[in-house]
Parts: sequence; structure tokens; C-alpha cells
Amino acid sequence: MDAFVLQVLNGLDKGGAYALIALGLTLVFGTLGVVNFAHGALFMLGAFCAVTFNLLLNLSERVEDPNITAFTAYIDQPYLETWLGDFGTQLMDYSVPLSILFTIPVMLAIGLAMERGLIRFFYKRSHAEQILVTFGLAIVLQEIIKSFFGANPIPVSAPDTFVGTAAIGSLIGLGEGVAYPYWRLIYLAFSIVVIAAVFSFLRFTTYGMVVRAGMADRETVGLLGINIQRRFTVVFGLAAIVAGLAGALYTPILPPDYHMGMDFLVLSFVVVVVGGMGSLGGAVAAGFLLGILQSFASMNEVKDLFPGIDQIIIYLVAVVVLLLRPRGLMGRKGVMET
Amino acid sequence: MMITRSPRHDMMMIGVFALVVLTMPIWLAPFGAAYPDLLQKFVIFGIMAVGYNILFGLTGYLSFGHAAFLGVGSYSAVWMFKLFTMNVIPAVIIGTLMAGVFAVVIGYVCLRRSGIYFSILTLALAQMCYNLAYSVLTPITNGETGLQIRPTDPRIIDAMFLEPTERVPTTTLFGIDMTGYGGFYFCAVALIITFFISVRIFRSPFGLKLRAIKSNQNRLNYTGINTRPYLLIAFVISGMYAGLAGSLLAVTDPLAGAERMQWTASGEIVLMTILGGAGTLFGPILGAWIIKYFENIFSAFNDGRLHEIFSFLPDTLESIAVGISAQFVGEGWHLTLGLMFMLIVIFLPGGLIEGFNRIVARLRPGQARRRAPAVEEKEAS
Amino acid sequence: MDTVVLDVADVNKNFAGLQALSNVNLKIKEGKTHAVIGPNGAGKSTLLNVCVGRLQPDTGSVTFDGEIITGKKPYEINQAGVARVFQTPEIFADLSVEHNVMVAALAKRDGSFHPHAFRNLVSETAIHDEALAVLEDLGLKRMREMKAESLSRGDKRRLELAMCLIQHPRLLLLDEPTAGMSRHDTNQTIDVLKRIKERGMTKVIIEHDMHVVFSLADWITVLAQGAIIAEGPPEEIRGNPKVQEAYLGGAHE
Amino acid sequence: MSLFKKEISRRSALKGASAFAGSAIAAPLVFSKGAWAQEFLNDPGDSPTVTLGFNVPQTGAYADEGADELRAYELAVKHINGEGDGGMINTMTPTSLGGNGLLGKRVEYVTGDTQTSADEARSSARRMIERDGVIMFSGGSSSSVAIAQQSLAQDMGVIFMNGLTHSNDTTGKDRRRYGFRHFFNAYMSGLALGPVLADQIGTERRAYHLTADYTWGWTQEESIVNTTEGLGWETVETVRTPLGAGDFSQYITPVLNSGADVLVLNHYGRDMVNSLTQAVQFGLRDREANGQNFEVVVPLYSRLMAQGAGENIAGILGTTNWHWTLSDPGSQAFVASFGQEYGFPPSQAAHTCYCQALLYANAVEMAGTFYPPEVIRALEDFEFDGMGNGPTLYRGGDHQCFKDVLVVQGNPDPTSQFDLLQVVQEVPREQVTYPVDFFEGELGPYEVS
Repeated sequence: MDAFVLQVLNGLDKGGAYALIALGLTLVFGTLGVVNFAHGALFMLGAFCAVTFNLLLNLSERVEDPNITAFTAYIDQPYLETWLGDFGTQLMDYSVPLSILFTIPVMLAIGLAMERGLIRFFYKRSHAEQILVTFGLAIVLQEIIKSFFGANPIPVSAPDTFVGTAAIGSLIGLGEGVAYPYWRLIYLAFSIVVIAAVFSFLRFTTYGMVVRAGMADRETVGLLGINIQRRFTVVFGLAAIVAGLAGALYTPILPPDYHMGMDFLVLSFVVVVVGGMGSLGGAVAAGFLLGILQSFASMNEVKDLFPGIDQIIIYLVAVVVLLLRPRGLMGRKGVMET
Repeated sequence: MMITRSPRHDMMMIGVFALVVLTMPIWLAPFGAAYPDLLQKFVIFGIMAVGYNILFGLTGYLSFGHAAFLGVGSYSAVWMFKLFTMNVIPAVIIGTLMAGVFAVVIGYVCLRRSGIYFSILTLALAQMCYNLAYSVLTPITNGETGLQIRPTDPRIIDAMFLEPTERVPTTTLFGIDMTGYGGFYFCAVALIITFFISVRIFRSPFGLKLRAIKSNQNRLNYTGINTRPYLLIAFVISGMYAGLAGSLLAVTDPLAGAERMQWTASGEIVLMTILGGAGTLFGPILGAWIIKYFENIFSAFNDGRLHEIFSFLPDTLESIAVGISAQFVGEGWHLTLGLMFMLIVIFLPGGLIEGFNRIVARLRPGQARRRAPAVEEKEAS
Repeated sequence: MDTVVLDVADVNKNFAGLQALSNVNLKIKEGKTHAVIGPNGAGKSTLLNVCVGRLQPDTGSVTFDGEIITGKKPYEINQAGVARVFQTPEIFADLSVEHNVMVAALAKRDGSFHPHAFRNLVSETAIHDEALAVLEDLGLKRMREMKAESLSRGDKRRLELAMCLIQHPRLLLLDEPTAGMSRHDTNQTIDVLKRIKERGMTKVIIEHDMHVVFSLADWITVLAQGAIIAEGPPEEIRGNPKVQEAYLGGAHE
Repeated sequence: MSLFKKEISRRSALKGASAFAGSAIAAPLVFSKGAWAQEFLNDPGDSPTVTLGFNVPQTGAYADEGADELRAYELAVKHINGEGDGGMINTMTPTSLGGNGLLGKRVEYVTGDTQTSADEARSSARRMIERDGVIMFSGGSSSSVAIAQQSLAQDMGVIFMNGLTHSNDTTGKDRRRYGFRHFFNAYMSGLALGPVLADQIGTERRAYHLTADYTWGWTQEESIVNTTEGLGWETVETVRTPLGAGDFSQYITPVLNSGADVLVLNHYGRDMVNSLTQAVQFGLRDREANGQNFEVVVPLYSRLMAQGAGENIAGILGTTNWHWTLSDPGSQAFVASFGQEYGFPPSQAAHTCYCQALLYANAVEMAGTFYPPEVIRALEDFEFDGMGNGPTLYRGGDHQCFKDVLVVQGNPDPTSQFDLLQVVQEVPREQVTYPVDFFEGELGPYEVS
């Protein structure tokens, strides 16, 4: 039972990340009709936003070490500590959650620049060309990051308060053994909040309603005289922010490196397709579903029955779902079938 | 539209193509690419791209799983070497056929869907093959290390005719060594034959119907054609091309690793095809050559080489030039590749072949209007 | 005696509570031109879709040439001898005009699949000549090498018609063959269809343009809200008050 | 093509090719009879230069490691050519190197990208051999790539000096006459780690293994299981994890309630960084099980990985081939000249690659020829000292180097990003030496036609 609960948590946590990435991907596809192979790179850029922000907070000056008097030793004194004292230290400790404030504008800018500078020229082009150009872009972005940060993963730590595990077992009446890292719980909660925010934005604002209408029938909405183009640009920015946030807060779980986007790219496409191309609810549902299935497939009991099942479970689910439900879990007819 | 060309024209075209391929060791020398390994890769990936083009170029079905067939071809070929003989003929035949069998199964499943759903199905099945080959199927694939030839392999047929040796034997074609230039010419002949077959397919009613599938599958249904068998045949043919390419990889270098089945390997084939021009006869081959050239030549540049290249410049300029260009070669060669994809798709949506056509059309303004397809017609928009 | 080519018997079709077709019975007679008219949303296109296998009826059956075709795939129904022109032209936009027609001719000759498919196209002279003849007939011959997508809307329709005609179908279904055409093009199309009629090809036409309907039809069926409200020769339908009411009622929607 | 007239060997094909390919690249391919009158592939002959090939990962997850390897090679070439401060040439004993190139020829080099893929590595290596005419090639950062290149070396008759490869197979069942490994292996890790583990965390332990699901992972798991069970440990479970799993949480949570009190991570590179980071996150280090502190062991460490895992490595035990803080003169000399050249200390990958280049060069000087069988004979059973890790033997029977192995521990209080590991113990060579026939394998012949 304990193991079961833990695997559900693992699955939800993983699923949160999958869902956030897939959400942006399917949003861009549904509104702009663009297959964005650079979406994984946006996730990676988000993670490096957190890294950069951390570096910024840690900007230091070289000062003489007052503790060593035998010879002149230097230590790095972060400016924040000099200026703000303990509060500065606190700020530095909270660099990952605070990086949200940095990630949102940066990712918005990147998203808008991408859409205006490149993607918009590809609305009318074939999916194959969209794939090629965005794939090229993904490589370029990745190589730029590599030339600044190297290929090695970069460790990022969660705030001290959230290091360690929460004894949720005793909370819900299970054994002491059921403990789960605080940061992963925060990530799960955060992903649910972001998903809810995106959904309510689309459902309750007029802006979002236009976008949703556009997803359903682009031509008609265009005919209504609404400048759908500008709104779609914003949608792209929104997708970039969601992917970026997913990446930024994931850094304490997975030390980021320049290649992480590619690793998530295939996975997020599988999630989107299993959910149904262009279906937001489908992407979220499929994200959590695949996360949980992956967790269960990795359990020793399951692996003993089907050796190697954890290697292929995601793909196996994709094949089965697509054969049973031609358009994924919640897909609409006619989307991306030609 | 120049799908129909006179057979004489086609034979001339194939003749020129054969000449170009067979003389590669000469005309590639100034580019630093005339050494057996790269020449072999050029022709082998040429075959791969020609085959992929039969599926993607003609029907528009974007498969992300062709690397799996490449891998199956390689593994089968190496097993033939290990079990029976180092002669390449059985290996190539069995490699191609095994890939065909896999293609029938995978194609039958995947072709139940179209569009991106088809792409993801192929991707999923191919990734399953890769992941299993890497881990659970290690007894068959030798996992991470890759399947290798060992002196102790049985080689039943060879054992009957040849003296056993201590060293690891090399692949041969009735005594001709297949790992060097011999292998290149063997693969080149295979490329010419497969190119010829591809031309025949392009020019046939079958090819025409495949194009019709790409253009409007719905109409085709109401025109009395069941598209499924056509698609399956195209899928299997291109899968067998991939299997042939895979077995030739094993012929020229008898080692088969799981990584050549990964989705990135499939992606590379897609990029080759689109880069050169999907749906054109030469485009995919050209794309394959360019990507392989970049991968092998650009990645081998280092600072020392760059300093030699820019040594004609004054010292300060030289170091600036080296500093800038070092970002694009050696460890930065991926950046060049990414930029190249973007530039070509942005400015030459039909691939490089379209670029050639534009240039030729500009050079011959009088004929441009009537005979736009100078090198070759770009069929798809 | 007129033989019945197509027999639609008691067909019902329901879309999420909306009765698109209710108890439709239709007999199409050999060699006749049969028009189906009715206001928008009357179920005309649904009826055609049921006939060609795109939709399956909830109940009832469609018999073609004595054989039940409900449940068959579109390509099987086409192979049996039913060709269809769509409301918006469905052509092979990337292929040349003559290749569009040749695909149809090859499909007719080779069936669903035949080893002929691996011959060289150049040697298919008979098919090519036939294609040119049909194109000439429809006035498209001089455009034969153009890409189909570059044709005008009217020419695209004619091309689609050519693709159907080269198959010599026993039954030709036309979904608004003149919609969106200029008067001139419409008249030309009427001429073509009349010529086809002279050759004895059975046709079903769905049409809004009464000028077209009354110039071509031997028999008219009027659909409204999924049900047949009237049936008869043109002159009878013209005076039928129920029909007028249905159309007027439709105009209010 | 006249090439098909009669049965031809690869060499004459190459010769023919260079004859008609002509110009640009012909120079290194010209064949002439050397002093030993043997004909062999890529004989530099009378050319004033000789070319070495350095094949390292420049793209992909190990790109940083590859970059460091390349730096080391460049430094080694400088030192062999008599430039710079000479580095380990000054400390190596015995040495035949005089800082005047190789047999009087100036050393040049070409580079390539293995992309950490056996196919690409072989492709790149063949470019070096076939086009650039290298007499030796070296490098790499994973075992499959090393094994693939080593078998290519045997086929082509060009010596390959392994870079970073830790699998038992490299000098075990896949050993080759033309391949040499300076790096230690998983089995030696186990032998070295065992006593230290017993010493530091006791003999009453229950271990849970997470293992990368491919050959290297399996050999390491096997070696560590054997050693620890010899100590009296119990192995609770061994679980295989897919390569590049990213998030390992689903493999880590079952550890919590398994009754184990040690987690062994048989992972390398990014997998190790991720699994370790996440294991620590799940509070494994803060737990107590069976009345003891829960411990995590990472049998193979590298500084770059430690850097990736950050503060999570504090106090975690593992082994490494070499570390820049070693105080022997050889290590000091190397660190000094590397640091001077690049401004930071070298990694163990850099060290092993630097040594390999020097060892090859030295063997050539000892043999007095580039003829590979003679060079191989010079390297086989070569005893030397002064290159870090104390007295070292290049064993002839399997081409494995035997030297001291370092057991290290993550530094709980690092002063810089290079100060992440501290050496717990230098396990002497005798303790990690195993019989030559412990693993079965065939080196193959000296002469390849």
C-alpha cells in the first residue's frame, strides 16, 4: 500500500511536468496550427532562466577574508549579502521560486520573438517544413546554451526550508515509510495551479474565449473582424511561459543541461498525441496518465512479470491508445490527419 | 509536370548519375571527402534516403521509425556473418528481407492511422525496438556494445571451405575485401540499382497513385482505389531500402549497434530528405550527402586547422576569424547544422533541388516559363 | 421497362438527435437524370454520403444494380460503378490535369490493385489517349499540363467531372455541380451534362439552381427536414404547393 | 575501375586510391619501406611529421569531458614535441622521450567527434585512418564507444589507446591486441572499494542496487555485488533502470521500504547526477535503517559528475582513476602544466588521455619504429612510474593497466568547484590486481594483413 501511494505520487509529479510541457505544445498546435519541435528547447530555456537568475543573485565581489590574517586570502562576497544582509542570504536561498519572476518576462520575450521572427512565416507551410525549421531552431538554441553553460549538468538547489521530505504517511494514516520530498510536492501543486490558471484564462476571459473559438474554427473567427493574429502571438508567448516555468521549477529535481529539451521533446509529443492533438484537457489527462503508468511499470513486481516494460511503457500506451481511439483520448476529428 | 519522361531520357539520367557516383573518389578529393568510410556512408545513406523518399516524398506519410529497419538490416547481416559466411551476398539479401518482414508488421499496424498519428505510431514502435535492443534483447543484439564479429564465431559455410585464422575475418565479395574501396563500389552499384528502381516507381502508375494519396486521399477513395495496400507496399519498399542500407553498413563495417535505431537516427533521414527536396528524385540523395559531409568534415575541424586556414590573415584578424569560426566547426558543428536547416527551410522551402531549379531558371530566362523543371520538377508544394 | 439502378430503401440517419434522413425511399432508373432538391439542411448531402459509403445509415439499405452496398467501403462502391462529384471540388491538387484523369482511368482499369501499376506510365498510351479525349470533350485539353490547383473553380469542377466520366460509371452522383459558377460556365456544364445524358448515363443531381434542375432532370425528389415531401416529373413539382411552402419555410430560417 | 582486376587488400586499395585521388591528402598515404622493412598502414616513412588522431565526444552529454580530453591531448602533443614545460615527461621513469617529437618527426594531430555513439566514433576514426593517415588514435568517454573503436583498431592495424572506459569488457571479453587501457575498470573499483566500505560503513549491510541497463552497468553491478557479498553484505535487490531515465523517483521510492540500508548507484554521467540528486532529495541520507545510517555509494566517480550533482555528493563514497590533488611529482607536474595552460585543474579523463598519448609516444621511442607490432610489444608488460597512481604495469596479457586506485568521498565543504572530492585512500596496486585469465578473452594477432 505504501509503495502504491508513493508510486502514485511519483506518477503525479512526473505527470505534472509532462502535462505542463504538453499543454503549451498542444495550445500552439491548436491555435496556430504549428508543430513546434522547439518546444522542448523552451522547457530547457526555462530551466536555464532559473540557473541564470541564480547566477545573478550570486554576483559577488572579491574581498579580503577577514578570518585569515596570516596571508591575504580572498573570498567571494555576494553583493546581495553586502547590501541586504540576512535578507539577501534569504533571497539567494529562494532563488528557484523567485526565478519565476525572472522566467515569466524572459520566456514571454523569447516566445514573442520566436513567433514574430520565425514561426509566423510558417503558418501556411507544411507540417514537415514546420518540423524542420523548429528542429533547426531547437538545435541552435541548444548550442547557444551549450557555449555559455557547457554540456555538464548544473546543480540547482531548492530553498533550505524545502529540502527533505514530508511525512505525509502519518498525515493520511499510512506508515512512517510514506515520505515525499517537499520540493516535489510543491512542484506537483505548482503544476496544478499553472494548469488551472491556463484553463481559467481560456475559459473566463474574453481573450481566452476568442482563442478557444479560434482553435475550433479559425476562419470564422477571422471573419468576425477580430484580430486573431495578435491574440495568437500572445498564445505563443503563453505557451513559452508555461514551458519555461515547468523547466525553471524542475531544476532542483533534474539538474539542467543543454540537452534536456530534446529528451522531453519526443515524450511531450507522445503525450500530446495520446491526449489528442489540439485538445488541452487531453494533454493534461494524458500527461498524468502516462506519468502514473510509467511509475507503475517501473515497480519491481511489474518488471519481474514483463522484463523491460519500464523501457517501453510510454510507447506501448501510445500505440494501444492510438489503435483503439484513432484521435487520442480527447482528439477532434480531422486534426492533423492529412 | 514531368512525371512522364521518355525512357531514353531516364536512361541517360541514370547513366549520368552512375557516372557521378562511381567517380566520387576523384571529384570528392578536393573536398577532403574521398576516403572509403565517408564514400561508403554517402552511398549507403543515399540508398536510405532514396527509399525513404518513396514513402515520404510520394505519399506524404512522415515516418519517424525508419531507423528501426536500418537496425534490423544491420543485425541480420551481422548474424549472417557470424553464423554462415563472411560473403556479403547472403547478408545483404537476408538483411533486406528481414527489414521487409518488420516493415510489413509495423506498416500494417501504423497505416491504420494517418497524419501525425501515423508519425507517432512509427516513432513509438521504433523506440520500443531501440530500447529493447539496448537492454532486454542483449542476447541477440549484444546491447550497448553492439554485435561484433569474433574469431570464434561458427561461420558454418566458411568453415567448410576456408582455413581458420586467428584474426577476425573481414567481409568479402568472393574474395574482394568489402571494408575499403571495394565496399564503396559494391554499395555504389547498390545505390545505382536502387536509384533505377526508384525512377521506375516514380514513373509508374503506382508512383502516380502514391502521389495522388499525398495530394488527396479522400478523392482517391471515391475513385475506386483502396489506398491501404498501396501505402503498405510503399512502406515495405522503403523499409526494405532501409534494411538494405543497414546491411550495407554492416558489410562495410561489421558491427551493429542499437543506437542506429534511435529516433534521432530516423530524424536524420527525415532531415536529409526534406533538405534535399522531398518528392524529387535526386534531392534526398543530395541531402544525405550534405548532412554526412557536415557530420564528418565539419566536426573534425579544430583550432589548429582553423589557424592554418586563416594563416593568410594578419595575426589579430586571424585570431578573430578563428575565434568566430570555431563556434561553427569542431564541437560547434551542430550549430552549423541547425542554422543550415533553418536557412534552407526559410529560403528554399522545396529543398536544395528547388534552389538549383531557381538558379537554372534564372540563367535561362527564355525557357524558364515553359520548362521550369530544369534539374527536376518539384512535385509537391 | 426501366430497370432500377439504385434503390434507397427506408433509410434513416440520425446525428446526435437530429434526424437527418427519415424513411427515405428512392429509386433511380436506368438512363434517367434524377434531381434531388430541397432547402439547406434538408439532408441532400447526407443522402449522397449514404449512397457512396461515406456514412452508414442507422436503418435501411441501399441497393445498387441488384446488390446491397450498405456497409461497403467507398472504393468498393466506386468499383461497382458509382462515381461522385463533390460540392467543393475534390481533385489531386498537386498533380497535373491529365494525371488527375489518368489516375481515375487507371483505377477503373486496374481495379484496386494490379501489377500493371509497375509499368512505365509512358507506355500507358491507351489510357493517356483516353484521358486526352475526355479532357478535350470537357474543354480542358489545353490545360492538361497545368497543375490542377492552378485551375479556376469552374475548371476544377469540370476536371472532377472528367475524372468521373472516364470511369464510365453506371451511376453518376453530382453534388451541386454548378455551385459558385458564372452563368456562362453553368450553361457550359449543362451542355456537358446533356451530352452525357444522351449517352444514356444515369445521374443523380443535387442542385439549388432551378434553371439547371429543370433543364436536366427527368424526375425530381424534394427533401425537407430529412423526409421526402414530394416526387414527380419536373412540371408536376413546379406546381406543387408543398414544395413552395418548404422552400419558403426554409427561407425563414 | 582497375581496382577490381585482382583480389586486393585494403592497403593496396588505399594506395591505389591515394594514387588517383591525388593531391590534397596524399602525403601521409605514401608507402615506403621503413627502417624495419615492414610495410604497414599509415607508415609515416620519410615524412617529417607523424599524425595522431584524437577522437573525443564533442557533442552530447559527455561533451565537457571530451573537451577536457582534447585539452590534455593538445598538451601531450606539445610536450612530446618539446614545447611547454614538458609535464610528466620529466617525471616519468623509465622514459625514452626526449621532447623531440616521435623518432625525430614532429607530431601533428587531427580531431574528431565520437558523439558518444559507436557508429559515429568508428566513422570518425576511419576518417582519421583512411584520410588523415594517423598512426595511432585515442580518446572516448564510454565503454561501448571504446570497444567499438578497439575492434576497429584491430581490423585496420592501427593502435588505439583507450580514453575513459570503465567496463570490464574493454580488457575482458572484448580485449584486443591493438587496444590499450590506462583507466581502471569496474572490477578494480569493487576490489578497491570493498575494504574501505567495510571500514567506513561496516560489514552488516543490506544493499540495494540501481543499475544502468546496459553492459557497463551490469559488469559494475556484478563486480560490486561480488565484493560486498564477500564482505558479508546482503544484496536486497538489483534494479535495472533505462538509460537516460531523467527522473528516477519511481526507482528510488521502493528503496525506502525495502529494508536496505545502502543504495549503490551503478550509473554514470547524467544518469548518476540525476539519480544521486534525487536519492538525496528523497531523504535517503537522512534516514536510518536497521539501526544504521543509510548510505549511498557511487562506485565510479568523476569530478565533472560531482560538479553536476553539486552539494548532494557530500560524504558519498566511490572510486576514481586519478585526482588532481594527488601529491606525487607526476601528478603535480601534470596539474601544474595543465593549470598553466588552461587555468583550471585537469579531470581524470584528461589525465588518462594525457598518459595514454605519452605512453604511446614512449613505446614508439622504445621500439625505435612506428611498426605497430613492435610498438605493441614495447607497451606490453611495460613497468613505469611517475605518471600519478604510483608504480604502474601495462599488463601484456590483457592490456589493462594496474596501478593504485583512489577511493574518494564527496567533499562536504568544498572551497571551489574543483575541490569536490577528497581522497579517502589510495588503494595499492597489489590489492586491485586480478589474474590475467579472470576474464576470458582473446587479444588476437600482432600482425594484421
